[in-house]
Amino acid sequence: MDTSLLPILLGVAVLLPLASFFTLLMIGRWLPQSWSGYIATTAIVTAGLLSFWSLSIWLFNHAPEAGSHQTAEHVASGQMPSVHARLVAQHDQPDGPAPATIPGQEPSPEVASHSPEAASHSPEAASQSPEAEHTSAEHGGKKHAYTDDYYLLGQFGRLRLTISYYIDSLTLVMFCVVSIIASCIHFYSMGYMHEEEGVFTDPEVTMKDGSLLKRPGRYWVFFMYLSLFCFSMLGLLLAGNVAMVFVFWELVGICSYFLIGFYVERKSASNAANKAFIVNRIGDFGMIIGLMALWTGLGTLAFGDVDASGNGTIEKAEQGIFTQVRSEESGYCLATPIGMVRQSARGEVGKWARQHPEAAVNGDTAELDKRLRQLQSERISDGKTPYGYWLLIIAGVGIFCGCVGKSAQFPLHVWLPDAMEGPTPVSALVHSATMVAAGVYLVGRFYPVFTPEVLFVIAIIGVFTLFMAATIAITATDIKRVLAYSTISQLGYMMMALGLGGWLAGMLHLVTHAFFKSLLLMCSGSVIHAVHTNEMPEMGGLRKKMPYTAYTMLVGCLAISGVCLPFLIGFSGYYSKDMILEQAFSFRGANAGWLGSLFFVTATGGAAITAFYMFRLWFMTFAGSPRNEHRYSHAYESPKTIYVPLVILAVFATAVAWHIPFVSVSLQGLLEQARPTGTAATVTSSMLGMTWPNEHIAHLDSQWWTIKFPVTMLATGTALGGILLAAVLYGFGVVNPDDVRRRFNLIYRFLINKWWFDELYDVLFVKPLHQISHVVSRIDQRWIDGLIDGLAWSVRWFARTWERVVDQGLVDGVVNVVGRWTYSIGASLRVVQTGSLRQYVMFLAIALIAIFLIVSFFWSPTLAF
Amino acid sequence: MAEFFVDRLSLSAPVGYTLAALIQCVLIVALIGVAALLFIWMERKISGRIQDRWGPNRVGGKFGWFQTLADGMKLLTKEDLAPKDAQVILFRLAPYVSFAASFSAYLALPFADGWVIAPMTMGLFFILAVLGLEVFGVILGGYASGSKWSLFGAIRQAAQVVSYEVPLAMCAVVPVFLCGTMDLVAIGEKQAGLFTNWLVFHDPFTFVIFWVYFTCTVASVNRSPFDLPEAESELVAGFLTEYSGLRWSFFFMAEYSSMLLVSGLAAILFFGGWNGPLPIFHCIGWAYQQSETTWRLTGYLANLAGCVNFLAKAVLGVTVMMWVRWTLPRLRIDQVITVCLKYCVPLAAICFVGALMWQTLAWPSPNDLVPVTPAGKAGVREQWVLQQAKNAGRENLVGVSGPATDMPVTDIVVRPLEQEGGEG
Amino acid sequence: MYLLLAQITVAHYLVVGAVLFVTGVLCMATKRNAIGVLIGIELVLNGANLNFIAFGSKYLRHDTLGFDGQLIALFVIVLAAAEAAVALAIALNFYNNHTTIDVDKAEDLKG
Amino acid sequence: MMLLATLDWYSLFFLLFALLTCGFAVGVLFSDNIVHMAFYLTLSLGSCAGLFFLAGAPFVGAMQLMIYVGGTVVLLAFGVMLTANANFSSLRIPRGGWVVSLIVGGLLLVLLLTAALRVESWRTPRDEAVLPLAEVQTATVLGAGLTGVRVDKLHEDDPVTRRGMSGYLLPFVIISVHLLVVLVGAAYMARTRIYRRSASGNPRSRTG
Repeated sequence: MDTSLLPILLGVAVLLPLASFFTLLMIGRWLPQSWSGYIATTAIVTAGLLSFWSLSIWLFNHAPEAGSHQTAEHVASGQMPSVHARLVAQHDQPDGPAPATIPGQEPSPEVASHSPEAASHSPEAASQSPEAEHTSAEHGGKKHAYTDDYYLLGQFGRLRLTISYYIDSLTLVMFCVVSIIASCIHFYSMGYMHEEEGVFTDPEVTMKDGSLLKRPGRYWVFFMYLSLFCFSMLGLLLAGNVAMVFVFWELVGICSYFLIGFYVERKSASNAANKAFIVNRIGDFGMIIGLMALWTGLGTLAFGDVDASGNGTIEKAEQGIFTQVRSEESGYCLATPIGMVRQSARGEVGKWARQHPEAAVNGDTAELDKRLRQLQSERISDGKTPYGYWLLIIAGVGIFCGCVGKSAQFPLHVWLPDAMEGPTPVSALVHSATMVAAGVYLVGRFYPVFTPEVLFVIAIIGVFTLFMAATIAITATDIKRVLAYSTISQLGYMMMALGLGGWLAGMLHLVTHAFFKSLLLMCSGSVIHAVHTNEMPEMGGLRKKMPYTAYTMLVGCLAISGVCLPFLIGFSGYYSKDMILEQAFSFRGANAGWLGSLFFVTATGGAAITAFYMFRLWFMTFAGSPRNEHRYSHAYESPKTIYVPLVILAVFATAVAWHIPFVSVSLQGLLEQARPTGTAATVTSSMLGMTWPNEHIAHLDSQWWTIKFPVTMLATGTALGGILLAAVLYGFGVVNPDDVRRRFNLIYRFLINKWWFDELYDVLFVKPLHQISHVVSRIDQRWIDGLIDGLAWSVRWFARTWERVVDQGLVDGVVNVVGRWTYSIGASLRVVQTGSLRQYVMFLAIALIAIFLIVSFFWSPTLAF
Repeated sequence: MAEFFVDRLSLSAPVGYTLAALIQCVLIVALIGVAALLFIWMERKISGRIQDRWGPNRVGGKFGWFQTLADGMKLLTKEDLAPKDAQVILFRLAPYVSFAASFSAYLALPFADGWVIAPMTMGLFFILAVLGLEVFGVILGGYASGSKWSLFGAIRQAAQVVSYEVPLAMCAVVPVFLCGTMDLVAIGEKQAGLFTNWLVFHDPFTFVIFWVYFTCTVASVNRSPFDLPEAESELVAGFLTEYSGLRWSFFFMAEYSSMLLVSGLAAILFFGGWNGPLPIFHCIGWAYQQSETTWRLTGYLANLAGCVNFLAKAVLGVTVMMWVRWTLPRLRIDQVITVCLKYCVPLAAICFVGALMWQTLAWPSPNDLVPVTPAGKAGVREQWVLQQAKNAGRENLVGVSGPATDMPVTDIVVRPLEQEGGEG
Repeated sequence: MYLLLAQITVAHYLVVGAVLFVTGVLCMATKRNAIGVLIGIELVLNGANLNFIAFGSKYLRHDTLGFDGQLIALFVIVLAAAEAAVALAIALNFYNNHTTIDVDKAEDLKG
Repeated sequence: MMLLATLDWYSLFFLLFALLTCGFAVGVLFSDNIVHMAFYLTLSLGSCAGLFFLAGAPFVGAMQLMIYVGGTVVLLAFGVMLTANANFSSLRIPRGGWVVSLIVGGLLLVLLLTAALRVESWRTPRDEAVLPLAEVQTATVLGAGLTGVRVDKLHEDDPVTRRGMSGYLLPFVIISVHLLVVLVGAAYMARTRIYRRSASGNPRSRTG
């Protein structure tokens, strides 16, 4: 069980779906339809097994040690390990070896006030150098991430394009999550897509003659795309450099395009696919800008330090992004990398080059770097933004732009609800494990690069998204759209958590959400499969007909609502949501004022709304009496291939965040291992005048009464309140929902029209674009075409004249003369060509004799005689 | 034999050689003649037994011994006719061409260790080449007969033989490279020892390739089920239609002698030649050792036994051919060509590569299980490169990884020659 | 009788080769049958082959071509076989098109 | 007896084979019947193979027998049989052609014989006794030569020659591919569809 196996295992796990994709691409058309399902499923299940194998290897080598989150919660305060304290204390030291290299970072009184216990532990911690702290933070000196190149594609100057990997516990957890969910979805799809196996009649597409469209089933195409999707996502997780990330990022995008537009004959589906793709392109444009900013400033694409020389020493040029941004000498605090500084302080560089021409010629930049550092610290002490800091912000915001697109954050969230046009398994995959998860994952991955200002942007976007989407979900009646908006809202939660400094909270929610959201979507798929409609008002009472679906979905609803026995046990959502709320609360404590409170208040309200609309969904679908008898009578429990994955996912949705008793292994502990070095620290932005509290603060035992207890109680209360409200309105019919709707008609209109986002975009972007295009097209037709026609006419005139004079007169004359000569010569020579073989042989023999005689007599007589 | 006359009896060289040639000619003609008589009788008896009847049982006592002789008398007394349209010279010449080709192939066929008329380093190649000439007689005869049946038969014969020469040669090459020589005596010598040392048991591929070889030889000597050129039910008698009497019997002699020849060749290439399944004569020390040239009585006796052994194997092969003839139906001409091009050639090619691989990778053969064998493993013992290097005084040209005496070619590594530049 | 007693040299072989060569050339020149022409070519090639063998034989000279002669002869034989196959295919095609095999009739491309 | 004792057997066989070779070659030349020509050619080539044996090239000789006599001539016979129609006699060339051909041929022969006999070293025999035939071992050397290893040149001082630069691997491979292509091509040509002018005057009618 060597960790050197990891890249091989995971590499194979990534390639298996690709192999399946190629197999289906090449021969899928001719295989029996059911085989394609088996091939793809085998590939992803095997990938899943390999992922678990890798995870076990990881656990074997990196047992989560005391000091990570869950132990901090449960260990008595007297035995509390000093990691938290040290982490806090280290940034409390104004005169440490690396003083305040973060721009504007000053010793923050809030931090001190939040950690009195930490202060009591600080004497021994203070004496430790950052290196010592670092090694202990890196879990007993073991590497917390493995990164290397599989293959060097090419080296172009400084640019090294490689196929590389970056493996830490986050990668492994995500691998397992993606492969479990994808495996379940593959199984599910084998049942769900069985109509595609023969000739498929599309009920939503009517031909010109009024009949329904009939086409050959695309069962194998579906599985082919699924495989490619899994490959892209797994590749994105494994990617060890930015270039690979971008490639897989786009692959994920194109796969979602294919799958959303799977029913390509439906106008709505192809529109939705286009929409998803175009909206994502907008985000990706920002991402390219961010990546280019990173590349310009850092000169490398790799995440971690790649040992390019292969001899164990890390060359300076090959320091990864993370190392450069949070270098060892800056105490793993975010510091503007020297490359970015040099990039933006061009005036200073030029001045230096004029002063030191010989060093500039030799490319000896050590001196220059020293000078730049000096300048930077001068600017910091002046309270100015240091050189290159804006470049860092641009990089962060740019990358986040990509994530906004992929993770459907405001303002690019509009594609996700429409993406429900794809088959339900695809929705489940897109919403839980692959597409949208990619955005959050990337934010988590690039977390060390984000400056506080970027984090603020992320938090604002996240909080707005979570609220907006949650409100829209209240009124939606399409079962899948409710879930779509729920997804957007939950993604908003994650983004907000990340933006508020809750890295672990965000990542944990990503994982738990993946499970319960895939569960919910697949349950809804099962319902749709049974009743053949998406509209909840036509359902009701299905609990009796399809118990498996109903109760697994109930589990999903409970999980997403974060239902729990407070402090004892709960569904997975409880842990992650609580952690997010705690961080928000902690943030509120660190930042006074409405902005500080906004996040917590909105998030808590969002939690209530979430609980409400989820149970609204469940009650409308499963409880009460059937509203449409026809559909009810035709409903039936889905086949085993559909509900068995549901049960599996329900188990995961319940228990994935539990702390396994007697073993120090838990999801939180695992994820904590992957925390980027130096991010568990309190940071302050002077630009915004805000403080981001250390995530560990929220979980200190000392803060139990001030943070943990109130937040948990409040969250539980809001969740129960939401559930209760849903029960009152839809479950027991105490209050008629229609009355409520009439009373709040304006808000209802606002919400049912999804905040008029689509219309807004239409007015803001689409309509003006059409106008501009119209004008441009007129200019094109009138002026440019006229000009070109005129040019063409004059060229034609010139060509005609030229042809008459030069071509016909001069050139043709010469060619004709030559041709005539050739003809006459050929005509006189044709006599020789008698066509008689025997004559030719005689010619040959005579020529031989003649040559011999001529040579011997006239040239060199000694040759012959 | 010539050496015997010249050295022992001190005859002058020309006389000795002439005498030896005469004696050998007589021996071979006698052998073929007697063999043909025997085989025709055998054919009749075997066909009879297969068809559930007695076969010849009147002439010459209980077993019909004299049936063939009686037939021979009949053939001799038949009128020697040539059709009006025939090209008389070629028509009369053709049987002799066939017969001579088949006959001269015996030049290189060893009957025992060293008992070969003309010891040749490329005996196998010679036999294959000369055997290929036999078809020429058939073609000539078929063409010169001036009969369309004969012409068809001749064309079929030509197509068939030319096709089957390809897989035949591919099969015959396998023992050649396994032993590293085309000298049939050497090939036979190298299979001395237990029967496990016979090349047919060397590896699975040689086992398969023997059957391919057998099929091809059956086809190349026009035996049923490949007897298209003389298919009596469709072509009257094929190229034999216009022949009668002695000339007809010459063709038949050629056929039977070819059968014996290819069976003998099979025995040498695959079944250990004159070596019995148990190396009795090697154990008691009678048999000639490798490269031993002196004449001794015990060696002579061992060779005599080997000769009997060899003939028994060859006759067994002929018997199998007869058995096949009277068992299987005749193929169509397209089937004949299909069998050759679609089955025999690919199979031979695969087995060729397979056997080559087996030898090169030194995978085990049954003979490795035998604890002690007098002649050792039948392997590549050709050390030409080594010997030449030694002769040239450049032993270090060739890297030797092991004792230089008995070493497979695969272990020879010819190193780049610049490295020993100081020596030149 | 002189020839019988003399030792054979390269020149003897060369004479035989020359005869074969000239016969082949004449065969090509005098046969109207395409296959006759082909036979002439075979004779010419054989004459050349004989020369190569003679120059490579160590019985005849000290200073020989060595095995190069034999190797070249092998190549010639193989190429001749290939050439014969192609030429025969051409001849058969010609016969199929013109119902004759007379090379004098093959003058479709006459100038 | 005297004659027998002094007789050089090598010379005797050489003369025998040379006479056969030349005689049958002339037979080919003067024969009108194409089948006879093929038959004579066989005998001539067979005798020539005998000359090869005599010259210490038994492998080439056997190759000659196998390929020429066993293959090419059978092929020729095929051609003869497939293209045979009754009146070969009409394919005679005029007497004038014969005369010219013989004159030119005679000149050529004179030329070649002159060239062959002019060089002194070609006429001087090897001084040692003729090596016994049994010692001749050529197949391995030729095979090694074809695969690029010149075991017969190991004694040479020039390293380029020794290293096998003088081997024939590349020509061997080229010729193998060539042979394959030729066989495929020949098979293809022999069975291409043929357009024959039909009696109805439609030149494009397909007769297969």
